[in-house]
Amino acid sequence: MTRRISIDPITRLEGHGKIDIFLNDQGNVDHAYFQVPELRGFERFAHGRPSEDMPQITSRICGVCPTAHHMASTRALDDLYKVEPTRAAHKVRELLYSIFFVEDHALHFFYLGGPDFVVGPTAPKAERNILGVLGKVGIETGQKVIAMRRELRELMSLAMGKAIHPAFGLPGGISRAIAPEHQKQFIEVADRAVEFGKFSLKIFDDIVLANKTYVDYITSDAYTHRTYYMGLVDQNNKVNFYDGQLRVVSPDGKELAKFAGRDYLNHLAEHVEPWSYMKFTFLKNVGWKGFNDGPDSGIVSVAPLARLNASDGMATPLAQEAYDRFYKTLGGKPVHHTLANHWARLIELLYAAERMRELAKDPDIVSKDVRVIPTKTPSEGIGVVEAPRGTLIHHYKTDEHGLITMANLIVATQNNAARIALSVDKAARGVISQGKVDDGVLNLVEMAFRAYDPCNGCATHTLPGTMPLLVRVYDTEHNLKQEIRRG
Amino acid sequence: MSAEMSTNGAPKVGVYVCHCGINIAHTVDVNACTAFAASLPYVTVAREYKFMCSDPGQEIIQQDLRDGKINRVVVASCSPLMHEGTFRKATAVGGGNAFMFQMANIREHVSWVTLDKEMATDKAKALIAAAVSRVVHHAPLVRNRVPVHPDVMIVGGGIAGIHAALTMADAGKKVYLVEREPTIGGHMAKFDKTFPTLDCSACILTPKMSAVRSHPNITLWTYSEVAEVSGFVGNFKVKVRRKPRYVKEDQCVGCLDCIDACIYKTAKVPDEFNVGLSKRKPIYVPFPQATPLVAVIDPETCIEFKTHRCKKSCAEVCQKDAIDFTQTEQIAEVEVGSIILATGFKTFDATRIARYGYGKYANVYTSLEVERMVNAAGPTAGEVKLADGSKPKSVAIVHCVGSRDAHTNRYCSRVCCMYSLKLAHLLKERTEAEVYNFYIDMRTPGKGYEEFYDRLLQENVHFVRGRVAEISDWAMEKQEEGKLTIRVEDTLVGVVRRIPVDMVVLSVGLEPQADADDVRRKFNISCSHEGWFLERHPKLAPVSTFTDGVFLAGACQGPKDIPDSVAQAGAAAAEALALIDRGYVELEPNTAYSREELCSSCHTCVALCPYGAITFDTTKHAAVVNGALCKGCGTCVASCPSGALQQNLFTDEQIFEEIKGVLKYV
Amino acid sequence: MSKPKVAFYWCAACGGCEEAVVDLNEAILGVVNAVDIVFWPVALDFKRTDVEAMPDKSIAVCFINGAIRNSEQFEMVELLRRKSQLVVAFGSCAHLGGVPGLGNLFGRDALTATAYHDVPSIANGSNVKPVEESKTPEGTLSLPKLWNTVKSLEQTIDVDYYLPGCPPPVKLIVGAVEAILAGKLPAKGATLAPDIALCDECSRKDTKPEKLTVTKFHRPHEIVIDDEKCLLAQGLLCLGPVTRKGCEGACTSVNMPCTGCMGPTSRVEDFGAKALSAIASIIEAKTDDEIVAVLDKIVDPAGTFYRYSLPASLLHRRREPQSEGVHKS
Amino acid sequence: MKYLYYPGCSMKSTGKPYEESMLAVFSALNQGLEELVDWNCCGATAYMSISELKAFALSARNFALAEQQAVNGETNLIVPCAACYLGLNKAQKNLEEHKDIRAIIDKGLASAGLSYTGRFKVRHPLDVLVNDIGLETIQKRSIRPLAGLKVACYYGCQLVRPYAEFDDAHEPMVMDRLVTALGGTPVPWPLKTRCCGGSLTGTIPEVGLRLSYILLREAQQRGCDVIATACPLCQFNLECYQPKVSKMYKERIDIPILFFSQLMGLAFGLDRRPLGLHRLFVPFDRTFPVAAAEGGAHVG
Amino acid sequence: MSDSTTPQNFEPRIVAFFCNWCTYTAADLAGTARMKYAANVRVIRTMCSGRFDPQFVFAAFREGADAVLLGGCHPGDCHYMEGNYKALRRFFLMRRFLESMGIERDRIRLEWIAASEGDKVQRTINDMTAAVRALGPLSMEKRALLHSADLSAAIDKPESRPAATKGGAA
Repeated sequence: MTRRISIDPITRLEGHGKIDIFLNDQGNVDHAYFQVPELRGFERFAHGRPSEDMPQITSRICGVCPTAHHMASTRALDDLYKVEPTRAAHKVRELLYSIFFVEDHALHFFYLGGPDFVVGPTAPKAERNILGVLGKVGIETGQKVIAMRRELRELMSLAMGKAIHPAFGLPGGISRAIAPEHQKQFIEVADRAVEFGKFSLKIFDDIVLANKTYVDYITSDAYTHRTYYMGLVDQNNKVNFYDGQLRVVSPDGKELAKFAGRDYLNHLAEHVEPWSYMKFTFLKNVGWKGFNDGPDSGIVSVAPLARLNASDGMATPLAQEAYDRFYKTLGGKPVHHTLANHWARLIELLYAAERMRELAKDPDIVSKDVRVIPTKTPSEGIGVVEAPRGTLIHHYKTDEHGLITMANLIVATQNNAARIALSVDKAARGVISQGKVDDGVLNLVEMAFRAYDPCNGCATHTLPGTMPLLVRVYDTEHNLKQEIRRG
Repeated sequence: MSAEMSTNGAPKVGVYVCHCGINIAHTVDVNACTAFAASLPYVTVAREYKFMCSDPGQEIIQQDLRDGKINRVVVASCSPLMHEGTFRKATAVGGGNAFMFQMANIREHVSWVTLDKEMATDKAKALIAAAVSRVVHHAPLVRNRVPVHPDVMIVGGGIAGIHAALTMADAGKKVYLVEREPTIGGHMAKFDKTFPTLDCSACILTPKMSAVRSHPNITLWTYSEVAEVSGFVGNFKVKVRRKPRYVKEDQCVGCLDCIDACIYKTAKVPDEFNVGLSKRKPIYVPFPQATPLVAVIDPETCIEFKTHRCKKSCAEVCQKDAIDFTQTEQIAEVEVGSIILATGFKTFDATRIARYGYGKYANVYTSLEVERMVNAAGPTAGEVKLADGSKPKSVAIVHCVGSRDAHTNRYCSRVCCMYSLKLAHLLKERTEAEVYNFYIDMRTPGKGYEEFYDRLLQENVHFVRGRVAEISDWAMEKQEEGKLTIRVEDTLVGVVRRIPVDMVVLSVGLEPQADADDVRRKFNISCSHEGWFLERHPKLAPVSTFTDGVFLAGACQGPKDIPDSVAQAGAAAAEALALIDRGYVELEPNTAYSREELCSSCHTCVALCPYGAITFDTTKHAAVVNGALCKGCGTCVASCPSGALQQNLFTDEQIFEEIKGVLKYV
Repeated sequence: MSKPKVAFYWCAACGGCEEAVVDLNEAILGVVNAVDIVFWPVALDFKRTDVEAMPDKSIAVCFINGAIRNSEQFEMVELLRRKSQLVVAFGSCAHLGGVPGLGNLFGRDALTATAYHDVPSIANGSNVKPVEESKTPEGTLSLPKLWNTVKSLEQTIDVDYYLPGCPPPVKLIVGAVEAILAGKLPAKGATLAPDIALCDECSRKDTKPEKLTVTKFHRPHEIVIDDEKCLLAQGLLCLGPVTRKGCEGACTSVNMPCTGCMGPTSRVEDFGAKALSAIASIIEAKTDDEIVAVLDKIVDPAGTFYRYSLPASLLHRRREPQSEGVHKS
Repeated sequence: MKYLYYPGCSMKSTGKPYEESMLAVFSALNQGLEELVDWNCCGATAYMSISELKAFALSARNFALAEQQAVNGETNLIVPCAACYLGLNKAQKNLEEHKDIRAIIDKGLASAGLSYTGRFKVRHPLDVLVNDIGLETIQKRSIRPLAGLKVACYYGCQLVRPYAEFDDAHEPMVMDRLVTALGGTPVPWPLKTRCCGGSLTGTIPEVGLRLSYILLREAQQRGCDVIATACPLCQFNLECYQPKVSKMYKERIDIPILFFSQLMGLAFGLDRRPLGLHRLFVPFDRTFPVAAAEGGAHVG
Repeated sequence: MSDSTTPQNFEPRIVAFFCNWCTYTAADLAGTARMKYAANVRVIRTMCSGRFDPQFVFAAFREGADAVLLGGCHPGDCHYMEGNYKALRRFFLMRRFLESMGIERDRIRLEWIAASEGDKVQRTINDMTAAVRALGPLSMEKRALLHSADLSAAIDKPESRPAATKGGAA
């Protein structure tokens, strides 16, 4: 006779994800399911739309990382019309993409994911939010964070029209050049961003790495999965968000494959379960072996940790330093500790800031030459970028007028979905025995996937962000025995 | 004040369902409709009555208004095009605002077109419901008045145009008479006699023609055509294209020396006025009594225009130096308040009926040709001759050529029977030939017409009842040889007859002018199927058109004989005079208006207005509508992307409500 | 006196509306101090049972974003309606159905078929589809019922005010919040944004020709776009004339035509129909062939004119094939 | 354009020379005619007067066969015999306008595994020659113009009415124009569509012969060298009864009656035999010289 | 319920928008001439076809019309010069949109009918009524738009509409 524990955010807010944990008669975990309960169906209602509208339509998949979708889509259009953007356009796009990364990673660390560490996992729930962060790090730091974010988003609006749901992407370039008089602003903000990156890492050092309990969390087995890792790398196998090839490394760190995004279908496939609207990406050539890790299971992981694991380093000096330190501290590549994502994220933030600074100073970014008018007849295009939460693939087919006839969207969180499920299951097993369930369960289980910064908005076109939790424990007669909320 | 009273308080709608005798009542269940109306929101009074348009009918409405029972009126009866005016007036007289009224057309659109009573009643209910839910959203409006320009333009210088012109001019109005040909006179000028009185056509026409010429109030523009018409009732702007005649009208005295002097010693060009039966020179006057009596040069045939090497003897001989080869087309523009169209007709082209052999057999003529032939001033000086110059011993007159015929024109041309009788008489008189009339029916309604028919019977003219099958030159019997044989079924006797004759006259019907369609577009009026100009109402407004201020006279509206044309010309003149003497016209208030503070300056509307009534005001940053220029089509309103433009009487709200109402209940 | 209680909630949306609130930046601190946020899933930590426990109408104002496309969203907004004095539909999706509303061109089955079967990367031989009830070895798992038709908020509950935009411009959010705090709200049903079309605040306004006509439409990727000139005058299908202002021409500022996320003015019933009417009216063509030729360059009328408003439009959704017994008498 | 060819019974019997000459002429114009396989009676003759439905069924079968045979997208069925031309057109009209008739016929055809869509258009050779091939081509091909030949163009009563759309019902001109193109002179005569006597010559001779006489005499009086016709029955009536007519009206009637296609053949310089000229009862042995002009180039 | 969808006794409700000068006048003429035609069309008059706003058409569908007929003056005959051209342009775009919304072509028609063409009014209305009767009801009105009470029930199956069979009750 099975008992069920339902960790069901839907009782609190709908559309994020939900977890059902089944216990056996001994009260030990039989299986834990991570479910995502909604679908908006972009892949279908894209049909018939003009391809040039896709960057704006698909950005509506996620308002947290709209720029990622906008960019992946725009890249897909370049490929669809077989046009190479001008040098200037290419640089402006990457500049904005770097700005977006700084801003998004900051948002996650300070607003969403950070509180777990900054405020502390055991802090009272009322403080476990940005306001709590402000309390902990001091209001002026908090305002510094907010100010930084504001400045970055101002630049995004300036160049892309809107920070939320950008408009500027077109096949072969961007719709409008940056006015020369604005370059100064880009450079100034870039300098501050680099400082901000260092500062964030320092906070992580002081608050997390200096605290043994936290480090233990990070390295604890509950959060360790030996899966494959995937991420975009440049020609030197350095992490890149906007361009390059996809590289996959095995659980023991060996390169399994390196391929152009255009060939993704040879390497990636999606698995469907009847109990979740989420699709689970896996490596075709390894195969779907259920929710298990290890070299025989095709489960592949993306997002900051995965990107670092899949690369040979960072393309900018300061980030490279941090990169080396990261692996030194955590015992060499690859690192399998899910919670290490937080650290990896801040290393990427620093890289993005440095890249931003490089590009902001580049004279090309104010060049007027930002458009190539497509002349070829469209038929098929694929665009791949790294979203903050991992690899993002847009794949379109169109008729000769460029109207969409097929749209396939493989998004970051979906690439992580299987590993998230693993983490959930494992966390549950690690902390639940003889039906004993306490608050710890909730934090730990939640932290298991908050670390991925899972964006179910992206994944299912429902909602992004955090995963509040509630656990209900039923006895064998399905009477509610115990109810605990995260906190 | 009436406006206030009608808006005060909540809407109170009175619905009045009309039986129209049995016109409505025999297919629509009027009681049911009235009961239904009573059940509708805002309806405070619902009544039915035999004839709502009658005085007592209107009085019912006015009483309810006076009693304050209602402040909005719906009448379910005939078409608004019929009685909207009537009931708006009634509403106003009752103390309401004329525009707090809406009409439901349950006669033309329901009772007269529906067989099934049940469905007719349902449809009537739906239309009533629509009117009610619409009228609730009506607002009081006032009509704008615009002054009427006192001058008038008359297009077409035939008898109708001439009569209308003289009538208006004698009434002291300034008249512009525009005629396409070099002379006025039209078809009537070509006739020798007129039926049934047989008085000489020229004798009664030419005095009127010269009266036109000399009348101080008439500006006569011959050899001219209307090029463009703009504006609206009371304020038309007309552009007239004046073709060059290469003879100065103000100089030429009509001595005609130039014509004799022309280097063409003999005339070579087919004479239009004589429908090709004679020849003219490149410089000519159409006929001796032409008005104005001014020569005209036809550049198509004049040597000077062809070669530029003519010695221009015509110019040399003219003491007035009236000849001017350099003349060019002129555009004259005038403003008038009303327009009378009297553009007349053309005769049916007989070659279209091949089996009658016109154009194939030399001795088959059209009636118009014979009119000229029997005319003393015509090509043969009134002598009736065959192609070989001999006198015909037998003549066949074939009626209904191009009339009452599914293959050509279904309608009766109204004048053929009578002119055929006239020609029969004249031919008999001039040739003593046997004259046969082949007719389908004799149609002689009109004063003295039937009597004239009797007279012809006395003159032993033969009448054979039957439509002629063919006219051919092959002989079956000896006596047919060398003759034209008429093959016809004599429907009175019931035998097919073959009648050989020397000469055939085809009584061709009347057709709209070839360019009638362009002309009516210029004046923005409609045409009937056949192409005749469409009157506003066949009975109640026979000389008006759907375009206010444009009136019809004569055969351009449909086949007419001279008396009818003249009578109608008088009527048209009277309508125009009434308009002028009132001095103003009241415009429908259904104009568009701009809520300027809501306009986003998107400029969508500006280009859409055909009357330039919308302009963009850069100081207000808004599109503004000039109410005086707006004609109320509502095109701009339908297009205004942010709903800043609206149209009185047709606001979005009113139409949406009408849609809801028409579907909500039935 | 106690601070007014405020709730934020999201349905079928992308989270951009939440981000837009975060974009209040420093101002958010002021807001947080002025009100008592009792429910805001993305940032704060209260749950549905807390809401259920509240007395009816105890929440002063509830901001709801996202379209309604499944049973749970519907239950939740009904609950919030009960508990709130004012409900504000926040952002395009709640206001008009939004981009997810384009799902109404297809319907649930088509959407799932594509997502879980048609797309090339799917390895789904046994054609598995997510279902409301699914058996697993350990027990039964359930998913919410996905509706066939996406709805705007006011099509499911009574809505007091609308805050348009995808996402709503920060200025308007601040304005709305201030209006609420100051108790200076317009009549119920009002849209909390200026009631004039975008051209009014467009930087390109004065470049419009007196008579605006279009002889040929272009798609943005087909031409080099002038930085100053009116986009419509350049032949780009800009919906600014139809769309409420308030965004200060965010998209047009980077040469991209307005796609209408702010929705229509209060005088317009159906955004798409009006857009269609205005655009078709200004083309210069007379014969059928000419007209068709010009209009054919508008390749996707439905997706273009109803990008954000299909559920709220008069026709609401694509008509489904009429099956037997669809029509009852 | 490719055409299917429906001969009908006469073309294989009394109208043999019509068929021979027509086929010869068309091939001379490089216009192949594919004969309809397994065609049957058009339904004119007795059927039409006894049971229209059966007549329509017969026609419908021919159309259905044509649609089956039309592998190269042919949509034109050439029908030289005036009676067949009328009959097939009439059937088609009725099938279009009367759903009930159509239903019965469809059923019937179906039982024979056939179907009728009505996509075939009935065309008379005159129509095709003048409107599709064109007089210019024909004139070019006429290497031996019928110089000085006075022709009475006789269309007969059935060809141009009521269904034909290619010419005027009362005053047809196509044959006249054709003859002109061939270099001959069409004589104006008013009897183009007057009855030749038709089958009356067999049943009520005195009436039938009188009708023929009128045509023949008038043509002769107008100095015609030949009457050209487009109908096998007319040709037969006008030609074969000339002796009888002469006797009856005590007036010598002797005028060759040719099919228009035979005249064409002569103008094209084809041999007489393939044109069936040897089959004439009233012989026509005039020959025409090759035109001096570029015409010669065409010989051989 | 199902038999009411059978062409025999399903009575479509068609809303017509006619311009005042040509088509409405023609409809009056048809009346004066006592030409009988199907009672399924209900006419709303505007001054010019240029006033036809696609919103009106959609609203009619939404309120329960099974089809919409638009009538204006022939090209070149517009009483206001060019209103009918505007109508034509909107019509073409509107029809393409309606097709993408799954609404059959026959449910929306634009006819040029001159003031003298009463017979064309008769013909057009009879044709269209027959065509729409064959298509069956549109059932687009307020479908799935009901509020909470009915919502769960209304989600997937289209709601019913007031009886529109012969002699349908008021």
